[in-house]
Amino acid sequence: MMPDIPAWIALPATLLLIVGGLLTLVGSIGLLRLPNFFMRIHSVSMGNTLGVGCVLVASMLIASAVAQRPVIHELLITLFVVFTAPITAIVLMQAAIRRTKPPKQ
Amino acid sequence: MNAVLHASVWFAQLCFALAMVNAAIAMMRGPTAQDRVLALDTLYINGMLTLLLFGVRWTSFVHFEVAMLIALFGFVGSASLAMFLYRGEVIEP
Amino acid sequence: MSTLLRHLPVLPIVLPLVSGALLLFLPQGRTVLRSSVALLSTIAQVAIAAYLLYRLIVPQPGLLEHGVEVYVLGGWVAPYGIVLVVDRLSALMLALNAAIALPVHVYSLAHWDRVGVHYHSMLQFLLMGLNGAFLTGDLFNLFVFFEILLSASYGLLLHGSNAVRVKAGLHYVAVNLAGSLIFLIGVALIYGVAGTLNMADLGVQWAAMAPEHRSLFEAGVGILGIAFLIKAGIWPLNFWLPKTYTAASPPVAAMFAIMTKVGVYALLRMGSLLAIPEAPAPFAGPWLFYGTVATMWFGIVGMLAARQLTRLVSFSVIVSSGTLLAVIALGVTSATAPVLLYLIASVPAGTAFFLIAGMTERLRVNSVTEENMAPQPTTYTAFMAGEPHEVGDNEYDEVGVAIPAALAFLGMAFVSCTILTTGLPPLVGFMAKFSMISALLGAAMDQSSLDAWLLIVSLLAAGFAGLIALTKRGMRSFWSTGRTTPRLRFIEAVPVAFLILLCVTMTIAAGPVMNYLDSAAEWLHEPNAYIHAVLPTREVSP
Amino acid sequence: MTLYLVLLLPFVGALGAGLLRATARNVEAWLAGVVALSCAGILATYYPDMAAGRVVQVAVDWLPQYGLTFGLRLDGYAWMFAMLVTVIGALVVVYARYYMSPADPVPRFFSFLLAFMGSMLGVVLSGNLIQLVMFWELTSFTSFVLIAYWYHRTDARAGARMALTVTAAGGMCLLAGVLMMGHIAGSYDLDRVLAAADTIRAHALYPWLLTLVLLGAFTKSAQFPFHFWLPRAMAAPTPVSSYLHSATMVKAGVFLLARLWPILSGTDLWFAIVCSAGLASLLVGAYAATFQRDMKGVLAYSTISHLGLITLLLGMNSTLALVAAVFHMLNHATFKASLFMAAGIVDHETGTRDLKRLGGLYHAMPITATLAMVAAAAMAGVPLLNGFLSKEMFFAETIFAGEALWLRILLPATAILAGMFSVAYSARFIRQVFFGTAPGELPRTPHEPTRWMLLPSATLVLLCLLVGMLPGRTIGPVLDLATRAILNGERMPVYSLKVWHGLNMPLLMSAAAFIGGLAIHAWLTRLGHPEGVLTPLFRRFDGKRAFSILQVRLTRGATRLVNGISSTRLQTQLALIVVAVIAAASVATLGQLKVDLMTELAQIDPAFALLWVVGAACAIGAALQAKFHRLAALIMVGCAGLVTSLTFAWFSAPDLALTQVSVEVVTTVLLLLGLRWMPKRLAMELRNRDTMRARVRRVRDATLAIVAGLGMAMLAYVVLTQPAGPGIRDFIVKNALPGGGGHNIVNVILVDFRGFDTFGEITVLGIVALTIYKLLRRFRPAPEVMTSSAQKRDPARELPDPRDPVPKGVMLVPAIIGRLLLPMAGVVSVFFLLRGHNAPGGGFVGGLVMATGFIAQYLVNGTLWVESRLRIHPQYWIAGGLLCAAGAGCLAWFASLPFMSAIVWEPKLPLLGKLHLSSVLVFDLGVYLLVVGTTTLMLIALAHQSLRSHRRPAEAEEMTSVRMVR
Amino acid sequence: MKRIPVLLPLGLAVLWLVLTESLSWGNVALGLVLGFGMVLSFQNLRPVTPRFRRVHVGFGLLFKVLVDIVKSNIAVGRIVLGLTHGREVRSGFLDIPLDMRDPHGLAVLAMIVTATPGTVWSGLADDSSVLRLHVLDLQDPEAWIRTIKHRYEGPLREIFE
Amino acid sequence: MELIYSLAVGIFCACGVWLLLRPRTFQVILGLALLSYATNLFIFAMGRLTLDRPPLIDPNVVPDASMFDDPIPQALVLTAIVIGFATTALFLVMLIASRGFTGTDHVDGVEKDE
Ligand code: NA
Ligand code: NA
Repeated sequence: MMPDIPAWIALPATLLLIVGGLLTLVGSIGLLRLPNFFMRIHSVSMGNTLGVGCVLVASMLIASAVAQRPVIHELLITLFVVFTAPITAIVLMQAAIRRTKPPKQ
Repeated sequence: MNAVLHASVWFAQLCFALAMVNAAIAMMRGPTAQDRVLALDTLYINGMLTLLLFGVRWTSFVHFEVAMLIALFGFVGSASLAMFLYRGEVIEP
Repeated sequence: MSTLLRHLPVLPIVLPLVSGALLLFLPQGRTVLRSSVALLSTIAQVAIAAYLLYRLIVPQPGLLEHGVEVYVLGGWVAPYGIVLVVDRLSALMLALNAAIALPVHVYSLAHWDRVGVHYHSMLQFLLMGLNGAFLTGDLFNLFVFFEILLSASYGLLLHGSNAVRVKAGLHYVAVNLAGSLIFLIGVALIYGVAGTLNMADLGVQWAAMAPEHRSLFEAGVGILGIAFLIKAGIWPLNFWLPKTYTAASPPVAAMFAIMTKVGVYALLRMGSLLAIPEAPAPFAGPWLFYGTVATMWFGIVGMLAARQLTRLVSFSVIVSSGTLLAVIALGVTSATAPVLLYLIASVPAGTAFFLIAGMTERLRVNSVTEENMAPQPTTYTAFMAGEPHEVGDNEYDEVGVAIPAALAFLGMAFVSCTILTTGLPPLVGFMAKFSMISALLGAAMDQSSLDAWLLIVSLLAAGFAGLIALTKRGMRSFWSTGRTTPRLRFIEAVPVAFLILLCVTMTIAAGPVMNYLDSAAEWLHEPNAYIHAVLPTREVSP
Repeated sequence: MTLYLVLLLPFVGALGAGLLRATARNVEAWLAGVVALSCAGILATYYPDMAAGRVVQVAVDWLPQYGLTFGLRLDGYAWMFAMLVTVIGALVVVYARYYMSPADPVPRFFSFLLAFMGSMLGVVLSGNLIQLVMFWELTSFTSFVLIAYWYHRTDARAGARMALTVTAAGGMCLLAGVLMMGHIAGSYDLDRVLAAADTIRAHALYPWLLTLVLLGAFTKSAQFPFHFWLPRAMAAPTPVSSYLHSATMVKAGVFLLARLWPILSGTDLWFAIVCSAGLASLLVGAYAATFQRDMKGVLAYSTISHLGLITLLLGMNSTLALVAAVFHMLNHATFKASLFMAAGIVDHETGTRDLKRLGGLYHAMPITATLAMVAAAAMAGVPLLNGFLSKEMFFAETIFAGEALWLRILLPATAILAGMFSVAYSARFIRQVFFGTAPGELPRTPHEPTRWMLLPSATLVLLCLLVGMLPGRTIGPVLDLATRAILNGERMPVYSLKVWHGLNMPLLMSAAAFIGGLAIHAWLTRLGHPEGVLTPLFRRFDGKRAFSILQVRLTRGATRLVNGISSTRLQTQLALIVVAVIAAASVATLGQLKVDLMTELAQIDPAFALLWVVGAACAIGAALQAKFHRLAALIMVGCAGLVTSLTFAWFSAPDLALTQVSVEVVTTVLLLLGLRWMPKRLAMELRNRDTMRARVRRVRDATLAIVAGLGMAMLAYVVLTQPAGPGIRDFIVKNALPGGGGHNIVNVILVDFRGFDTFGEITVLGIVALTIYKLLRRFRPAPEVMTSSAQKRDPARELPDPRDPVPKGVMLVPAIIGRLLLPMAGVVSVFFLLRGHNAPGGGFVGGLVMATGFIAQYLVNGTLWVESRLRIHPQYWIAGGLLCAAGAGCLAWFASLPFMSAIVWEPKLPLLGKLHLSSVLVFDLGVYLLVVGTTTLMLIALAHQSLRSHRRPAEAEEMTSVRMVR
Repeated sequence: MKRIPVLLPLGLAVLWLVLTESLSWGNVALGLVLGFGMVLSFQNLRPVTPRFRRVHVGFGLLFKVLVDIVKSNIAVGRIVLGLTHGREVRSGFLDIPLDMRDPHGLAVLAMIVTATPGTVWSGLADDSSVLRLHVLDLQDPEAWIRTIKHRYEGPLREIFE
Repeated sequence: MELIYSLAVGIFCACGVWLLLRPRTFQVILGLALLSYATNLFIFAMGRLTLDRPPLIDPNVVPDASMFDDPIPQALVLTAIVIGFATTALFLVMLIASRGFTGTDHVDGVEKDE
């Protein structure tokens, strides 16, 4: 069970979690709502960036509070996500360009 | 205060689950292969976020490794799918 | 010395693994070195198995003093850790395995070990898997060893891959993957109910199990039983078997002769340990018996229909599996020792037969060339330690120097194997069949069991059908006019001769052999001794 | 002990003969002859014992647990038969020496002949019924190879096979019968069985065992309706026929009937079966013999007839008939062997045995003719010859055999009829060969053969005469001691062996037979002897044809049946497995499981439910898409894996989640690498989808799938809702830290408690990787795959040049980032490896991370680029890993602990402090190395397939040079 | 004789320390060993290594990127939810001339572009002179070009070239 | 939760069996993959379901079996995952080879109707 967490940590964490959840959800809604792949790929990166960021910060806050020391290894996740996301994005985009007629500018 | 935090965890978890459902729908629907790959990528990210939430929910560190692994190598699956779509094979000569 | 001896039970597993791994380090070009390392390992396994048997027959203080040795791996006693158990049955199986491995190994040195890469490693891994399966006292560990021997068998089946092998291999792999999943489900269910994986402990748990758990446990055992039966080749789950065995290269098929017996062994072992107070429903029901008799008849019909020697022998393997299982399933206690004799008689015969088939293939002029194709230039140089060279683009190219009277030898070997397989006098196959029927007659005549009669008739029919089919096949191979002069190598003839001599020895020493088997059967029917050896503090009260 | 020599010598001789050179005809013959005569000589030394009515027995235990001893039992009857076997054997050897052509490979002949002699002696001398059956089958086998001696001839092969099939089948029946007898008697020992004769006859299964034993005897002795193999066996060289098919092997059946006579006879059933078989054979044989063209054919059918006579006598349940039977066994052996020899001489000298082509040989070969005439007369039952005596006894017995009126008429009438035919064919045999004129040119000019070839025949004819004229002096004692031995001295009948018994009924019958026979012969001669193997009357009962038709039908039927009850389709096989599993689980659980759905509904977590909505959708989607949208299905399966992994994490299994995720990634790449080689789906298959059969099959599969799914769900649910028993986990949890030294219990189990499983599991991985490598080395892709993939390739893009430090354009950024990932992956992998014992991770995950790092290099840089800069040698990683793990296990031996025991070493180092080194870590390192090796080997070997298929020879050369420069 | 890389091994050592969450001497040493070991063993696979000039510029860039990420997240979120006040969203490709040639600089630029919702990296000329972006809401192409070139490319060139 | 979990196992199993019985090699391999997920989940279920009790020992607390999820099924699943991975890889290569040798991706190596 969750030990007591001071409010000055719990409050921002709560906010971050809610924002992160919403951002990710909105991003995924874009997957369904936006008309073509080239637009959908943008909405997904919402969850990829700020959504992840919010949850990570929240997690860091709470973990630090619980462990009574700064817990920063969540940063690694940020690092890895930022690092690797371009690979998929670039190649996938190229694939889409080759496989479809891009919409007119 | 914990109750609020707990509720927000619960809420976020629901959000991610719904996001996963959206992604799954997108994956079923397609219509193109790249859409499905994108959906898979989204699922991976949401899975990772769900794991991070476990950490908050149960204040344990044990799920961090899994999340980190997804962050580091979750891309390999979708990237190789993308490569396959892009050039017809995953690994070029 | 005596403390070192205590580690003997684990050596049949570790030794082939280490030598198989070492072979990967040796450059592919050093054929002689590689063969010697592998052969040494096989010989050592023969020696170990023989020594274990010796200790069982002539008990001495120390190792196997009380007819059973429990090797506690990692120092974690059963049921918490994994144990290896050497008892009369497992030692027998070890010896049987070693006894066919050595000739097969020698035989393949003539040519077959070079038609593809890593043959020796694969063979060693297969031996490791077989030895492990016979030794282990833990159900999940049994699964692991099944996987080892299966994956090695995949590799060996595809050795010298051609279209036929790959096609057969696909089915073989698919069926066995399904079988492995079934195995896992069965083991899991058993653990879920009994909370343990040690086979002896399972016997204990089963005897004391609450009624509401029994049916789940029985379901687990039933599912597990199906996995064993697939491996043992029961009809109608055995359609993969003739195809696979026919497609495999001769030494590999020869080694496969013992693979079905692993399933039989597992059933025998589990059946023995779960027999108190009464066998679980899937083990006890008559369906197993009828299934196995159907298997026998399937094999019989298949033998009559087979047009190819290897296919015929494959069906005879099915018959022998069916026979073993049928006798076990009938539950005639006095037939256990005879059925073990049948086991140790039929396996070397099957092995020798596959080896002979490999040689008689040559009587027909190179017929396999269409399957062979030169491998494309490989590109592995970048990450492999030098491209291993293969000689075997044509599987039958190096036929070697003819030994005198090659045809006579082949003919005599064929006849001996026919006699062994069909259970005709005077070799050990007959002794086995005779003693089985003799034991079954007890049930048939004194308890007027129709099932026993059915089995007796099937046994005789199997022998007769085998005779008809094999003479037809043999006449076509040896007495046809259009064949070429047979040429065979000494190194191929010796293993066959060895196997036949082994059977002859067993024939002559039938009495002592039967003494051993009697004690093994007695041991199987008295699982408390096994349980007590593995779990010193527990016992099952019937 | 010398008795053993009698049995041993022939087999040793056979071995010796087999090893001699093919041209050593004289040595072979000497060897065989000496063996036969030595045996006879040894046997002769036992005559005093026999005469005194003693039974000589020697035995050693063979399979004592089952009552099988290896023993010899020599009584009068066995002695008589053994003498017959050895003496005639010696004569046949002499005959064969001159009969066989120099071109024939005689070692095989004499070797098999001696082996047969040994087997026959074994049958005769066995004191144990099982042992008797063993030798019985051996005679079948040796006779098979002897008949097929000239195996290049179709008729020889077919005849041999038929003989073997029939006699071996009989042998099986005999075995069954003997086993039953032994079981009732409590022993297979002949004496004990004889002692239990009354019990056996009274047993409920007596009819069965009698039938089985008789089947054995009748097949061996060619009794109707199993007689058909014998004429076909005439394809054997004539010495074989004269030995096996007159004197010895075919006598084994009647020998056995007489041997078991005290046990089995005396019942109505015995009378009915044995007499009818004997009677039928007697008639059929005699009748058929009359119409044969082949000299040996006549003799073969006559043999059937005479054996029928013996059988009939044995069936009469009278001791006097038994004496007659034994007597006729001897007589028949002598005259028939002699006649076969004569037939062989004729064949040898003229080149044919066809009665139609032969004639007038008396002038060319008078001695042969004389010998043949005497022997034929004995066969016909002419007075002053041995055949007459036994036939008289037979006639006498037929009169008194039955009590019923019809029997009292039928039996004598049949006997006379058979006698008439016997006279007819004997007369014809002699007349058509030796008298009259040959219709045409013979293949060879006939002349008398060498004297040595005539000697055996002459000896036998002499015996016929001696016995015929002085029966009491010559054969009397032998017959007496033989019969006495059979009957065990009790119930010995009173009989007299005189040539002249006065004018009595039998003599009248003989006369009638003689006159009738000559009449038949005359009548048939006028008709010109109808053609054909058998007259139209017998066409329907042609056993030979029936046999061959049966054989063809058997093979065809078996093929059809085996195709019917098996399947080559993988789908069927897998469906059967599924059915079997469902059935096995149902047998145990049907109606036994209590499923309570209500208790659980409250605790459902909506997020988890949604997660599984995703999982289920992906699984079902994959199931539906896998055929036509493979990539989509693959993605969905990947998603299902992710959901699985999250589920593990959800329910407190981080290690599983970790492993599942990393495996998932690698598997996706793997499947993708394979996808490239799959063919395009064709429109044709779309059409196939809607055929009726396809639809039925789909419904069937869907039903199976749903039942299987429901079953598994139910099993899982029932277990999940039951409390877990104590099991072994408490011990493991308590000992993980103190005993296993790790905080991560799962890891402690993996490397310590159940480290042996892991040890095996990594072996599996290694084996599979090597197998994949093996398989791919010989791989050749389908041509159209290569072209289609070339088209997929962007025509504007060139293959990356291994010399470029960075790729141009699109792949630049992925390459730069990907390359940085490798060292990062290395560090992370070591992290997982080292901390695995205390936290989620371990060698397996670590290895997969490292391998994924390598794969990422291939992914972004291409194969050639990577491999021109880095050699991974996965094979060494695999070997190293295995040895490392095994070595870690063996370390324990140095501490006198069992394999895989954890050994801990905690050295104190300056600066670094106390280190915790454990063999467990070494073991995990082995796992790590192996996983790196296998994963890279699998994936890279697959990736190389593209390289191989794209590479042209010139390019290949260039690339090699590139590599050399590096 | 190649330059022995220092920065990456140190970075890896830091990665190790963050992962293990321990600052004991032994752990630091192990981290350094691992960092150098990994980098040196795979050195062949990294023929091009970055040269950092003005690292401090990076902090400013990081801040700017974070702000842009938040902004663009909001913008994209509105588009997804249809909160565009009826304005039609025109998405399309946009070619941007680049002066930066350093591959590592380009890689970081790719990370930035990817991390910022609304833009996706969709191609690079073979000589790296032109970058093609896909932009979700392409109102003012010139503004996008300016943003990329001045806000991101400039600082990156300062760092890497 | 138990109900959802069981249904999940059942659905995976059903889809796996369905695919396993299909005629195309790629369908079979995906079926095997799904079946092995189902099997792994099933094995895991044999330790019952627990939340927030990963089998990681806190050195300050005396361990008790009830404090942790049953670690043994977890270890078994790990082995099963690994072996499943290996066999999937093998089967994949088999089907590629079969395709190369026979020219078709039908499981029987011959084009047949479904
Ligand atoms: Na972006
Ligand atoms: Na659990």
